[in-house]
Formats: sequence, C-alpha cells, structure tokens
Amino acid sequence: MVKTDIKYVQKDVHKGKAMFRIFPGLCKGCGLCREKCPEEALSWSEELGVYGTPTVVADAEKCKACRICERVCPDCAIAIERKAKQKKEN
Amino acid sequence: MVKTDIKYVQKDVHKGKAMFRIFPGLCKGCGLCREKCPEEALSWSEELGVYGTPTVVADAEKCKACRICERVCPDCAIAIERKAKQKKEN
Amino acid sequence: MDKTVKIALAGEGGQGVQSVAMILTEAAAMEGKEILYIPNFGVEQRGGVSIAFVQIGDKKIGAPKFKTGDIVIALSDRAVRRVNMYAGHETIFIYDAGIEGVEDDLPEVAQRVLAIPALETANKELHPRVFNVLIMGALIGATHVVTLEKAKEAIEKKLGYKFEQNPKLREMNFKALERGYEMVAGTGVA
Amino acid sequence: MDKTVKIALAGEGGQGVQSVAMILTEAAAMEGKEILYIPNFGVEQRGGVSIAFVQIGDKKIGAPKFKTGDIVIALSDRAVRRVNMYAGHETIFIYDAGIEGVEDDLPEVAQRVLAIPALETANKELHPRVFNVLIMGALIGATHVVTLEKAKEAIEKKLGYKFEQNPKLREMNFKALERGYEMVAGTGVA
Amino acid sequence: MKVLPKIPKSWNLETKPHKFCPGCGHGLILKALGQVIDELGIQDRVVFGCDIGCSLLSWDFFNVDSVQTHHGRTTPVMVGIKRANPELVVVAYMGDGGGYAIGSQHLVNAATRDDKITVLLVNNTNYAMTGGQMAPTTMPGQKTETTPYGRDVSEAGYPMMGPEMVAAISQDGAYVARGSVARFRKLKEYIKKALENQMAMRGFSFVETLSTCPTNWRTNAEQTWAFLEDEMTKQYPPGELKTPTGKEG
Amino acid sequence: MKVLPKIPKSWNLETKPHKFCPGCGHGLILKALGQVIDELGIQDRVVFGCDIGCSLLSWDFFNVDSVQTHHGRTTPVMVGIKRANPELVVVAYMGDGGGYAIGSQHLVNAATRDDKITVLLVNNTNYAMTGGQMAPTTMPGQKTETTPYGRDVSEAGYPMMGPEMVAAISQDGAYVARGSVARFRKLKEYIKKALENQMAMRGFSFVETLSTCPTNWRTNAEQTWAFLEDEMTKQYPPGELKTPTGKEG
Amino acid sequence: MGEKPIKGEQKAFMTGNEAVAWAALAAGADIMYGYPITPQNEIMQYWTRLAPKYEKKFLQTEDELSAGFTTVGGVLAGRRAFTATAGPGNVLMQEPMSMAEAMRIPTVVVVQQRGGPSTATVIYSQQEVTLTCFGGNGEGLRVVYSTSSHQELFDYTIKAFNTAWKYRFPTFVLADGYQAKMRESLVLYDPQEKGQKMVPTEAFVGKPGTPGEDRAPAHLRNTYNIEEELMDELAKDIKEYEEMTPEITEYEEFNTQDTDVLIVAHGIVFRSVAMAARELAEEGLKVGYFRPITLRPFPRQELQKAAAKAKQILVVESAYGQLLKMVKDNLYGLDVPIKGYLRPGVGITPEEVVADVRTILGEEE
Amino acid sequence: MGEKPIKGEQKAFMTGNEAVAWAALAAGADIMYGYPITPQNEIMQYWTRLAPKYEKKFLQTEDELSAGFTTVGGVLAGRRAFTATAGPGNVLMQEPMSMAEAMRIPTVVVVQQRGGPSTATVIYSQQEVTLTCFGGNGEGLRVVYSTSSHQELFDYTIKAFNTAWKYRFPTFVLADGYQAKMRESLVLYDPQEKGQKMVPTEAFVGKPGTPGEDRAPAHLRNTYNIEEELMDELAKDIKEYEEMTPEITEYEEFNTQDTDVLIVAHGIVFRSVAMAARELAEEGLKVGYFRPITLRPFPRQELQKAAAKAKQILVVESAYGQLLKMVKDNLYGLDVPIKGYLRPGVGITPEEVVADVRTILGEEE
Ligand SMILES: Cc1ncc(C[n+]2csc(CCOP(=O)(O)OP(=O)(O)O)c2C)c(N)n1
Ligand SMILES: Cc1ncc(C[n+]2csc(CCOP(=O)(O)OP(=O)(O)O)c2C)c(N)n1
Ligand code: SF4
Ligand code: SF4
Ligand code: SF4
Ligand code: SF4
Ligand code: SF4
Ligand code: SF4
Ligand SMILES: [Mg+2]
Ligand SMILES: [Mg+2]
Repeated sequence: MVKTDIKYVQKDVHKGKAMFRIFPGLCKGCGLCREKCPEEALSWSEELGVYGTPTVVADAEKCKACRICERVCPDCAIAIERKAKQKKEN
Repeated sequence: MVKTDIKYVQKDVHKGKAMFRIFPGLCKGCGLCREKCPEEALSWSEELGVYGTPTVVADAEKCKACRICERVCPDCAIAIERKAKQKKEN
Repeated sequence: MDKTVKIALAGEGGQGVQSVAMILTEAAAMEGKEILYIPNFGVEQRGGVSIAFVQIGDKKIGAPKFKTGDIVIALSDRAVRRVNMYAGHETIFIYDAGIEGVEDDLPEVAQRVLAIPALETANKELHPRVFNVLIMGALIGATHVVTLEKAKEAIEKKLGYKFEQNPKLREMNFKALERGYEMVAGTGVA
Repeated sequence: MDKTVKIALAGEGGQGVQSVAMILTEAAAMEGKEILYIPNFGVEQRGGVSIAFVQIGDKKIGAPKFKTGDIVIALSDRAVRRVNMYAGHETIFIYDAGIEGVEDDLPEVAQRVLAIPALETANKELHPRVFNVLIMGALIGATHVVTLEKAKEAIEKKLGYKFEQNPKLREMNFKALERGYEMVAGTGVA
Repeated sequence: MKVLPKIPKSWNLETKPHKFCPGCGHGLILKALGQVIDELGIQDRVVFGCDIGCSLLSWDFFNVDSVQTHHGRTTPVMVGIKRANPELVVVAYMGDGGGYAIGSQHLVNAATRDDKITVLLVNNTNYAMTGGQMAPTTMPGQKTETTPYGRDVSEAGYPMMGPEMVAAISQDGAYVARGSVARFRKLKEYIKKALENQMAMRGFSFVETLSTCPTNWRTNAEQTWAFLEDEMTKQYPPGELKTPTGKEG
Repeated sequence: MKVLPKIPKSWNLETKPHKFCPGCGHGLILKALGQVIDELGIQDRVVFGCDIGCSLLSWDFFNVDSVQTHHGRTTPVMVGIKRANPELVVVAYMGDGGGYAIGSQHLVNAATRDDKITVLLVNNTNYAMTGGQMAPTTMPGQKTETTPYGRDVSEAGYPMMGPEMVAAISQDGAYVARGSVARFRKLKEYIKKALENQMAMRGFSFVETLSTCPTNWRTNAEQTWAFLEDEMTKQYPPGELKTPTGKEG
Repeated sequence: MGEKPIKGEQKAFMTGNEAVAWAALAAGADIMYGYPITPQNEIMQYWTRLAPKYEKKFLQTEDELSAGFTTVGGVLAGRRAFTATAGPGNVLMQEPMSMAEAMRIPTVVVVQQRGGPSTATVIYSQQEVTLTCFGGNGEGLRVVYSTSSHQELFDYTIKAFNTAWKYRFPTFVLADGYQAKMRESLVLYDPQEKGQKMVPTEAFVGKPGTPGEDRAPAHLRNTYNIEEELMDELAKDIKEYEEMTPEITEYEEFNTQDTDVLIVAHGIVFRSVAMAARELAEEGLKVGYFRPITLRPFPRQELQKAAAKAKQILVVESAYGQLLKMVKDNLYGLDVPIKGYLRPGVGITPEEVVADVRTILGEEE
Repeated sequence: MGEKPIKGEQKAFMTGNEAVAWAALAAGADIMYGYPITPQNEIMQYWTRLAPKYEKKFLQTEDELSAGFTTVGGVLAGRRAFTATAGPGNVLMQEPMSMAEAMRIPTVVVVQQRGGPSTATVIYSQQEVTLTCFGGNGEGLRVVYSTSSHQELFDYTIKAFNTAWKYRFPTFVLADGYQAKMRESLVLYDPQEKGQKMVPTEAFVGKPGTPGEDRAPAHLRNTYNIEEELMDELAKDIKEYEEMTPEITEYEEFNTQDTDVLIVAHGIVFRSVAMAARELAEEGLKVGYFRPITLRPFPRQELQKAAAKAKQILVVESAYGQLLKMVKDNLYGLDVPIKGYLRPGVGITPEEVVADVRTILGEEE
C-alpha cells in the first residue's frame, strides 16, 4: 500500500466532541471492535473493507469516544480524534 | 570376565564375627571406600587390582563390619559377610 | 468429452474458490470421471489469492499443473493478475464484471475474454453467499465437465445438512447454479 | 637418520604412554626434527589400551598411521594383543618381561622380540612412577631418534616445576631414562 | 492535511494491511510492541526476529531491522546477535509451538543462562500456521486437527505453563509475565518492562501473550473474545510472574 | 562353594569390571538401580536406555534389554518404546549434558506431557565423556575445559536446577527427587519410588543424582567426596521435590 | 486389533496425505509419531481421526528429532511404527534416521518434499532427494521409494513396511507437496486380502523371558570403540544392502529400445515426462523414458541398459541436479550426452518437457 | 581489539584443533559459538583459553542447532563468527546451515569428521563429505575446503573467513579426527603481515541510522509464498555460485601428463596417496594423483583434464564412495575405468595404496 492517499471515512461522534474515523483499506471486518464497545455503538457499515467484508461505523449518539475500539483493532483501522483536545493543542 | 573362578582375598574381621572379602579383579583402587570407612580400618594392600593399582584391605581389629565400604564401592569389589548371621541361617 | 478439461479458478481467500472445486470434483467423481484437483497454498494464504487447479477427463490425469488452462476464472483484481499467465490461445478467460482496473492485466492471447456480472447478480438477485455457486454454474456452462444434475447432487451432498434446517437455501443455491450456467451459456462460448 | 622412524607405544590407561610420546616428540621438536604424533582414542578409553603413534624424521611426515612400525612397545598383556599387528619383518618388538600369558600373542614376524624387565626395575630400583620414563629411555636406546640430552631437556621442560620442589625427582627421572636406554642398548638391537 | 491511520511510527505502513487474518491477536501484540519501540525511542537499534509460525508473517511488519528465522530457532539467532553486539535490543517473536515445543531447549537454556534478550511468545493454543494442530498450550478437551476428539490429557499431555516454567528456572534479574491481547494496556506495560529489562542488562525477559486465532478456533468475534477471556484465562492466569526486584503474582 | 562378588542379580557379570573410571559415581547409581530391579522383580520387563555421555559405557552393563541411543535422545527413544508397549518398564539413563542441554526439549515436554517413563539423570557438573567441558550443571566458578578460568555466570550462565524445573512443570502424579551417590540408601529409595511410580502408571518420574567424576575433576578420593558432599550439595540440595501425593522437601 | 479398516477394493477420491494414512492402516501400522509440517500435516490429521477406531495410537512429539527417535523406540518395541515429515523437518529427521541406519532399525518415514533450502516454500519440490537418500553422517544404507500417484502412495506405503521389516533398513516413501495436497482417484484395498502378506514384526527389546537366564539380553548400540570394529559392522551392512539390491530395485521404462532422447525422471515429474514422451512417440519421434522407482538402491543396471541405446539423455527434475548427479554416477563409463532440465522448487508441465525435447531434437515448436 | 595474537612467522608443534583456534584468532574472528563433540573439542578449549586475552568472545550453547543458529546471529550482527562440529553434530548443523545457505549468510564451520553413521566412533573418517557438501534440503550452495595438514588447517581456516565474507556462501573447513588430534609442525602467521587482506565484515542488521527514515529496514527472510519466487531466488544464487566457481576452486596434481593410474583422494588420505604415488613414480611407474582441495565447488575441468590422460582412475577414501560419486558425476562422459579403494571409517596407509596400485598394474607385491 502506498503511503499517500489512504482512504478513510469519518464521522462526528460524542456530540461532536470527537471524530470516529475508519480506514477501509485496513479494516478486515473481524468484528473484534464491535464486541468490545462498551456502548454498543458500532455496527456494520455499507463501506467494504480490504477483504470485501463490511467495515464498522460508530453511532454518533451512543459513541463516547472512549477509544476502546481503536485500541482493540488489530489492524489499526480505527482512529478516534478528540476534537476538544485538538483545539487546545492548536 | 568369566563367571567362574573369580579371584578373591578374604580375611576375618570384627573379632572373627565377619569376613572382609575383596575381589581384586573388580577393584580399581579408587579409594572411595577408604575415605568412607568410619573406623579408618581400610588401608592399601599389596594385592594389585584390575588396573594394576593397589586394592584395599581391612584391619581385623578396627573393622566393625558395618558394610559402608561395601556399599560405597562403585565396582562391587568388596563383600562383607557376617558370620553370626550365616550360622543362624544354616 | 474425450479431452481432459483444464480449469484454473482464482479468487480472494474468502470467496469460496476451493469449495467450488471440491463440489465440482465431487460431482465429476460421481460421474465416474478421472479427476485431479490441486489447490495452491502458501504460507501467506491468509491474505493471498487462492487458486484451484482442476482437471477432469476420462483418462487418468497426467501432471497436476498445466501451462495453459482450457478455462481460467478470476474473481478479483489480484486474481486476474495472478492467473492471466494460464491463458493461451485456446483459453476461455472469465472474470467478474465488477472488477475494476484490470484492463491492462487481461490476457491478450485468450480465445475469448468474458466479463460476467456474477457478483452483482449474486448480491442483487440472490445472496452474496452463493456467489461461488453461481461461479460454479458459469464454469459448468463453459465446460460441461459435469451435468447440472450431478452438480446439484454434489451440492446436496456437501450442504444437505444445512438445507435440512433451511430448505430455502437449497433453492437459492440451485438457482445460483442455474443463473451462472445461463450467463455463460448465453455467450455461446461452450 | 635419513629414514622416518615409526613408533607404536601401547599400555594401559594409567601407564603414561601418552606422556612419554609428548616428551619424546617435544625433544625431537627441539632438535628441529619433523614429527607426527597421534594418540589413539575412543569412547572407552577409560578402561582401554592407550596407544601413541609417533613418527620422527627429517622430512615432512606423510600419513599419520602406518601398517608396520620400526619399533613397537607394549606394556601390558592387552597392549601386546592390541599392537602385535603393527609388527613386520623389520620391527623391533619390545614388551615388559613381567607380562604373563602372552606367549602366543607375540608377533611371529618381528626382526627381534625383546622382553625387558622395565616394571621390575622401576619398582625395585627406582619408583613405580618413573616406569614410563624408563620406557622412554628404552625407546631412545632402540631408535636414537633423539639424544639422551635433548630428552632430559624435554623432561626438564615438562616436569621442571615439580623438580623445583623436589630435586630428587629429577635425579630419579634421569636415572630411569638412562636405565631404560642401557637395557636396550645392551641387547644390541640399535 | 494528510490523514494517516494511527499506527505506531515503527510500523511499516507500506506492508499494511498486514498479513494476519481478520481478528488475529498477532496484530495487537505487534501494535503494543510498536508503541513500546516508539516510546523507548529504540527503532534504530531494535532487531526483531520472527519464528516460523504465523509470526513469520511479520517479517516485513516493522520499520526496524528484522530477520525471519527457522521454526523454534529465533531464540538462538537472537542470542547470537546479542552476544555479538550487545548494543542492539533484540526481540525474539514466536508462537507457542516454536517456543515450548521445538525450541524449548533454547528457551530453557537461554533463560537459565540469563541471556539479555527479550522473548515474546504468542499463546494461541494451537499450531496456527500449519492449519490448527495441537500445541503444547492446547487446552484440555480442546479440539484441534490432531486432537479431533478433544485433547485427552492422559494421552496427549497437559498444557505447558510457560511463564511459570521460565519464572522457576530464570535468575534474579529476569522479568517474566503473561499478558493477554484482551488487556492491551497491561500487555504493553509488560512488553515495555521486558525491553527495559534488557536495555538495563538486568537479565532475561519473557512475556507470553494469550492471543486470538479465530481462523483455527473457527470462532466469530463474540466467541473469539469469550474463548480468550473465559476459557484461556482460567487455564493461563495473566500477570507478572517475576520482576527483577523480586517475585510477584 | 563358588564365591561370587555381591553384585545385583540384574548386573551382567561378564562385562565386569565395568568401563567407568576408578571412583566414578556411575557405578554406584547403576548398583542402586540394579538392586531396585532385583527387588521389584522386573528384570524381564525393564528396558534400559543409555545416552551418549559416560552413560553409554553402560550399554552392556545389565542383564536387561538395553539400548544405547544418541546424545540427548534417550528420552524420546524410551517414550517411543513405552507408548508402543506400556507393559515394559523403561529407564532413560543420561548425563546432565544429555538431559539439560541437548535433550532438554525432550525432558521438558515428556515431563509436561506426563509420559510414564523414568528418567535417571547423572549430575557430575561436567561433560565427562568428551573430556570435561562445562555442563549446564557446572558450578559457579568451577574450572572446566571450556571455562578454563572458572565458570563466570554472567557470561557462561547459571547452573541448571533440573529437579526444581521438572517439579515446577510436571503433573500431580509425577515423582521428582535429587539423590546423591554419597547417600546410597536414600538414592536407592528414590530410584525405587521412581520405578514404582511408573509401574503404577501414575506419572512421569525423574531422579537426578549428584555423582562423582574424579577423572575430570582431577581429584583424589578425599577431594572427590569433599567436592560432592560439601560443594555440590550446597548448590544442589538432595531430597524429594515432588511425590505423587503432594510436595515435600 | 479392531475391525479391518478396508474391506474389498474401494475406489476413492482423496488427497495423497489421506491415501498415506489409509495405507498405513491397511498395512497394520500400530502407531504413528509425528510433528506437524506442511505439506505433510493431513497424514497426521487423518491418522488421528482414524486411529482410535482401529485401536491404533498416535503421539504428537515436541519436534522432528523426537518424532524420529520415538519412531525408533516404537520399532524397538516391535511395533510397525512410522512418521512423516518434509523440508526442514526432514533435515532434522536425519539424526534419528542415522541411528536407525546404524542399528538396522526398520523405521518407515513418509517425506512430502517442499521447497528448499531452509523454510523456503511449503509447497513443492524434488529437492530432498539427496537428503533422503544420503542424509546423515553415513553411507545412505536406506531404501527410498519415489511415488508418482496416489495409487502408488498407497501401494508403496504398504510395501515400505514390508521392505523395512524384511531387510531392516530404514525405508522412506518420497513424495511431494503436490502429491500430498492434490486429490485424485485410487483404489484402496487390504493387502492381506490380495494375498500380499505383511512381514511380521519382532521386538528388539522386551521379548519374553528373563535376560541372562532364559535368553541373552539385547544389548543394542551404535557406538564403537575402535575404527576397525566400525568398519566390520559397516562391511556387513553394506554387503547385505548390496545383496538385497537386485531384489528390491524397481523402475519403469518406455520406448527404450532405440531412442534419440531418453528422458529420466522420478516422482510426480515423471508424470509430465510420461505424457510428453508418449505424445512425442505417437508423433513417431524416438523418445522414451526411464523412471527409477527406488532411488535407493538405484536401478543401475537397468538404467545402464536403457541408456546405452540412447543418443541423448535428458534428466528432468524439480531440483538443481539431484537426480542428475545420481544418473551420472550410475551411468559413468557411457558417453551418451546428458542434459538436465532443472527447475528447483517448481512444478514441471508436460508442455515444457515436450518443448525441451523438441529443442534437443532440433525442431522448432 | 587487543594486541595481535601472532607476530612474525612462528614455527609451532601442536594439534590440528589448536591450529584451528590460532587460525581463527589470526583471521580476526570475533566470536565462537560451539557445542562439545569429539574430535573437535580442543578447538573450543584452546579458543576459551586464548579468547579473553584478545577480547574475543565465546558461547557454549545447548546443542549444535543452537551453535549453528547463534553463529548465524553473530554473522548477522556483522561479526566474523564461527563454530566447529563433527559427526552427529554435523548432522544437526545442517539445519542452521540450510538457513545460512538460503540467506547467503557467511558462516564458517570447521568439521572434524568422525566415524558414521550415528554416534559410531569418535575417531576418524571421511564419511561427512556428502553431508558437508550437500547437507540440508537444498542444492549445496556452499564452499567446502578439505585440508590435509596442520599448515592447511591454519591457512584454509583463515581463507574460509575471506571466502565466506566475499561471496556470502556458508563455508566449511573439512578435516577429520586424525588431523584434529595429531601433532605436527606448522608455521603460524598473521595474514595481514603477509599482505593477505581480510575481507571486511558488514552488519546485516543494526546498521547506523533509523530504518524507514535514514535507510531501508533490513527485512531478511528465507520463506517464500509462491514457487516461482523461490525459483528466482535460487536461480540468482546458483548463477552467482557458478560465477564464483572458477575463482575459488583449488586442487593439486602430480604426474598427470600420461598416467597408467591416476589416484584421486582428498584430505588426510591424500597424504598416503601422495606418498604412494611418489614412491611408485620414483620406481618409474606411471602413477599420478589429483587432489581436489575444494570439494564444493569441485574442480571439474581440472580433474577432467587430468583424467582424460589416464588409463585407470583409483579413488581412495575413508568412506564408502562419497568422493567416488563426486568423481563420477564430474567425469561423466569419459570412459576411463574408475575403481574405488573404499575404507569407511578407517585410516589408509601409504602401504595399502601402493599395494592396491600394484594390483591394478598387475604386479605382485
Ligand atoms: C523444523 C520444522 N518443523 C516443522 C515446521 C512446520 N511448522 C511451521 S509453523 C509450525 C507451527 C507454528 O505454531 P506456533 O509456533 O504455535 O505459531 P502460530 O502459527 O500458532 O502462531 C510448524 C509446526 C517447520 N517449518 N520447520
Ligand atoms: C549430537 C551430538 N553432539 C555432541 C556429541 C558429543 N558428546 C558426547 S557425550 C557428550 C557430553 C556428555 O556429557 P553428559 O551428558 O553430562 O554425560 P557425562 O559424560 O558427563 O556422564 C557430548 C557433548 C554427540 N555425541 N552427539
Ligand atoms: S475496525 Fe478493526 S477491529 Fe473493527 S472490524 Fe475492522 S479490522 Fe476488525
Ligand atoms: S470509541 Fe468507545 S464508544 Fe465509541 S465506538 Fe469506539 S468503543 Fe464504542
Ligand atoms: S574396593 Fe571399590 S571403592 Fe575400594 S578402592 Fe577398590 S574399587 Fe575403589
Ligand atoms: S565394613 Fe565398615 S568398618 Fe569395616 S572396613 Fe568396611 S567401612 Fe570400615
Ligand atoms: S491462523 Fe490464527 S494465528 Fe495465524 S494469522 Fe490467522 S488468526 Fe492469526
Ligand atoms: S570420566 Fe568421569 S563420569 Fe566418565 S567414567 Fe570417568 S569418572 Fe565417570
Ligand atoms: Mg501457536
Ligand atoms: Mg555430565
């Protein structure tokens, strides 16, 4: 895979305080994240992953941006960005 | 070594109550028995062992027929016979 | 059929390529044919392209692999790139019409290069899960190595226990088989 | 000495055969000779016969082992049986006079078979420990591969540290060397 | 702004997605390792050695010098490197088959010898690369390709308790722990301590990780976590078994 | 009356004196074993396997079926025999090099697997057969042919505590002990228990014996006993480490 | 023993690994010891499924050294014991097999060759020929059957047990990853039903009676103290090996009467060669083949006879000259030119062979 | 590095094992990894005595697998690393050396042959020729020097490091128990002082800079996913091996212009052969010899040239035809009769060779 131009799909979650980002080119649709989400915020997405299987998408309401899904993804396909913090950093 | 005709040298010890027997064909002169005799009853003998080294002989007076030397000989070159018992057995 | 038919079938790990080969060769075996089926395998099989090399004929099959297939089927872009080398002047090369960006990788020498809308058909008309059975149908349509009836028998044998629980599955599988068969039969390659 | 002298020396594990070979070859090396010395060894060396094959000459030595020795020395009954095969028509075969029951095992072809009272002499006149040095003396007496002087130098080099503590030992060793030398020199073999 | 996935800097993005199956625990362990390498700032002096087993799929995983070895032989290769150049930080990455079966003489002897290397061993209760045969760590009763009727311990033997063994035979300066991919932060902590132990030249360091193998377990995501967290953890309690200052857990 | 030496009935008198050096502890261990075989009346069903190492010198020692194997491989050969014919009572006889170094994968795995065999391992702190190199059991500071300046544990590693390791990894039915040729009656007791454990099919059994090697130690009789009883016993405490009913000592 | 695993002749469609497991059952093998390695795994996998049904045993060992040495142990106990391996496992297997060779222990090992050297590929090659025939620190006193079809895998696995137990040399069935993994048809049968008697086994240790009283003890060893002792032992073994040779060498040949090109190949490559030779012969070209079935001992005289009448020899193999070396060694003295078509680690198709022969014959394709 | 171990030329009288240890020091070897085995032990024993004085390292491993793989590790770290082994240890050494062969890792291994197969004897043989040249599951892409004297043991041990590091094939010095244990004289020297430059070493891993930033990471492997990938790799290695061949093959010959009997031998047996040939030649008989010094790659053309002019070839070896097979393989196409004088596991004296040649020449002894 080339380093540039990595496709991702992102979505505001946790009342807009965070961003849920999925990289379909990395997601293998294993579902480990879905099982671990304490808020049951993840569901299968229309977007297909690298093996042609569904990727995941977070529910904007339910997701609390706790990052557990990011942490348990063996493929680093999820990235949660906390916007508040980001602002501070800027 | 043939099974018959195994040469040995024997000697009454422990006031005649026991017999100390050494098989020169088995004794390698290692001296382990000498060191272990609690009565310091063993000394080197004129009789040469299988490697041409001296074998051991027990002092008739000192030896108490405790069998320690027999037990520690790695070559089974010593045999202590308690006569008293032998009589009983007969 | 007096000639041994040589088939190479390639797809991604999850696409069920080896299952197709298993059922197809089972059907051929039931017909008393001689068969040689060898899967490709490697250490990185997990993420890699999976290929089934199948030969079916009336006489004992010779070598397990061949230089040129009579029919070569590729179900993904990587699969196209991996098996285009097996196409020769007499080869029918079939790939899924939904595959993008392989224009330059399609074999130049093949007798016929055929894009069939297998994935789309399976997804829309049937169910994504029977995609591979549809491919089997297409394969049979292009080669007639076994009859559709025997193929159904073999499917029954392999998946019958599932059909027991859910008879609709049977219907769907058989339909997929037939749709695949027609797809190719219609093109006049066979 | 224009010919390479081939020596086989055999004894029981504790008899110091390899020490003799070491000192002898050291002496030869000091004289600028070419030497090849190889001990025999095996897994059961512990209880087995130990043999030293030594060749000393003026030119580079060829093969490490030989079929026939110029001089073969055996220090025990088992040693006699083990090395009698190295005796040929030109061989001087020496064994200790105290060895019993080897009458039938002595080589028939040797140029000369010599029993020397080495053990007895060592035990009675000197000390059992210098038995091997006495043998070295006999060896030199029979072959003149090195001079007695060089042999003494080599002994000094090897055992000097012991002699420091106990100068009588030096005397005893040198005497043993000379007694051994004379034993053979007297027989006219050399 | 170029948006990149959140992967450790020491990962080699060009070889991603990596070659492990969907849901494979190897990815998590190597994520933890990658983060630790980043945090310790040792990307320029780590040498990563992978065994034959699914671990071999990581031969080009990192932007660190890597060498794929033989089945069971990663330990001696890394020992050889470390002995020759102690400046390097070596990581021997292997499966339970490679570490506890065919390479157990190396593990036992490197541990006793107190070689200053870090061994990361992946316990997935089977020989995954070869298609799911019994491993020394296969659980009692567990079905595998060579225990088709379940592991009968009276015939096929009992599970190997690796960290317990290493803790028993290693020296005072050793670090020994058992982590789990279900406890990512702990796992990362263990791996970090293990590498730090090596960098301080204190002693041998060893981390076994309970890991998932949905392919050979034939489990879906839910079952995968359940087998790991309920079954495996019962047989193989995670925790630190030995820290250089004394014994714990 | 024909006077014969007092040797165990199961000894083969025709191959005596045996091939071990004067003062070698192997003779004592094999005497204990011979007496145990006699007492258990199993001469007709014991299979004795000896390793390469000085133990090979015992290949024709007994009047029991015997097989000399490869360096480190006596354990698997005996496992193979026992699995094929469980009626037999198999004894794997080996040195510390054969058992703890080159054959340690077999020891560790047979112990974990709980194979119903008896392993008798001779700890003489060196590789005796090959002329006295360092063994896994060489004592700290001890001079050997490959540690000519004394074993520097920080480089050459620490002594292997075999019975401790086996006790840690073996199963409940296992028997594990460390004997010494200086405590002959205890040693015999351990060997007997080990064989009885096998005969009862309870589990793996293992006895390490502290043994003498005057040849490579370059000791006289007095020094030999002293090294064994004072030095070795300090590093390697004799006793039972595991009995089938629980743990002792 | 439980019931017979196979009754009558049964046509089957299966992988080569499955065929081996069935053959071992049919041969009455008692126990398999093994360590997983691709492409041999399914032998163990089928065996472990079948074994309990027929009171057979299995032990998964800690490595191939152990698999080999436990197999040695199983044989010593008087059982028909076997193992299977490949590639780096076969490299390790040479240690136990050198013991079996030294002590004349009738072990049976099935080898499914994969790419080499080292871990290489898990797929296929013919690169373990030298290793299997001459591995270890000895003189290669073994028997090696090279099979080329599932039927032969079945037949020769059965035969291997008999050869091993009759002549007491370690015996190998040498196949490859293609044969292991591919599916084709074969006929399973019980050898006894077909009148093929299984050579009875015999315990080396643990025979009835008390050693030293009722009988001499077995004192088995592979170590000698003196060089000459070893040479005497080797001389005896070599003599028996050479006496056995004419009884067991096997080969297959076609069109060897007067050939322009004689193709030599073994194993699965032979199938491509046979197809090619027949195709070319049908065209009227003088092309024949010679296929050694036993690679050890090698059918030397037979090949010499066939080769003497050829104008050109072509050795075809999926290795870089391992068979070629054997052919040259065995044909020394002839002056027929020999060429190799050598493709280490990859399969060879009939088309390639045809093309190469045509080039030799100076034809354009 | 500490002070130079050897200054000037030093005449010495020592065992072959000691000569190897000195040679490794002279070559600037950094570290030895090893496991004891007779008759190689004294190499380790001398090395451990000498090493600390010159800041060299040593590791005694748990077995030969580990000795080989740690040596591989030492080389990967960019050090001149070596090991030594024999017999059953050499059998095990094939696993790590197959990795070295696959990955072109310049390991150096000294082999002191002992009797085989199996444990056999600890003494002597030439039975590890096939094993050392072609061991493992590969094609024998190694370099094997067969020495015949202590001087050569010294010279070729030094050379082995250079060949290994220049061409990156695993390199073996093949000697035997006689050479290991016997004492004879030789001249020790520092190769650099004699103008023999040591090929510099280079780290495979752990080079300066951050991988992925300052430089590409080293990603070393020996496993391939697809057959063709492996074949390409092998083809490259084979090509480089064959290109190297004329640069490194070595041999020695005598009286090969017009010979009635050309004797071929290597290693220590060659010494007996040389003595025999010279003795017979002095008598006016047409007897010559050819001695391959590199057994891998083999001096094929040179032997062919010498053999073409001979009436009879006699291969003399302490093995049952291991060199003989190589000779036949390399001479295929000639029709000079070849006879073997084969004494597996035992030494061969000049007298025996002389006698055998006389028999061939039809003379009575
Ligand atoms: C010497 C040798 N034996 C066997 C194999 C085959 N082999 C490759 S991977 C593997 C098992 C891997 O299991 P494990 O170490 O647990 O790693 P996993 O795949 O489970 O991560 C085996 C047996 C080999 N490559 N080399
Ligand atoms: C594969 C192999 N490696 C090495 C050897 C050489 N070797 C023979 S015995 C031995 C060591 C024996 O030591 P140990 O096992 O402690 O037995 P001991 O002689 O001390 O009783 C070694 C290394 C061998 N025979 N085989
Ligand atoms: S995001 Fe990661 S954990 Fe979730 S399904 Fe995709 S690969 Fe699996
Ligand atoms: S960030 Fe937390 S809450 Fe949001 S989807 Fe991920 S696991 Fe669920
Ligand atoms: S009797 Fe036994 S212990 Fe005593 S010196 Fe003789 S051999 Fe040694
Ligand atoms: S029997 Fe006891 S007292 Fe007598 S000599 Fe022996 S050890 Fe000493
Ligand atoms: S087989 Fe198992 S361990 Fe291997 S990559 Fe797949 S999930 Fe991971
Ligand atoms: S060398 Fe040591 S262990 Fe071996 S027989 Fe002699 S004393 Fe016993
Ligand atoms: Mg695993
Ligand atoms: Mg020992």
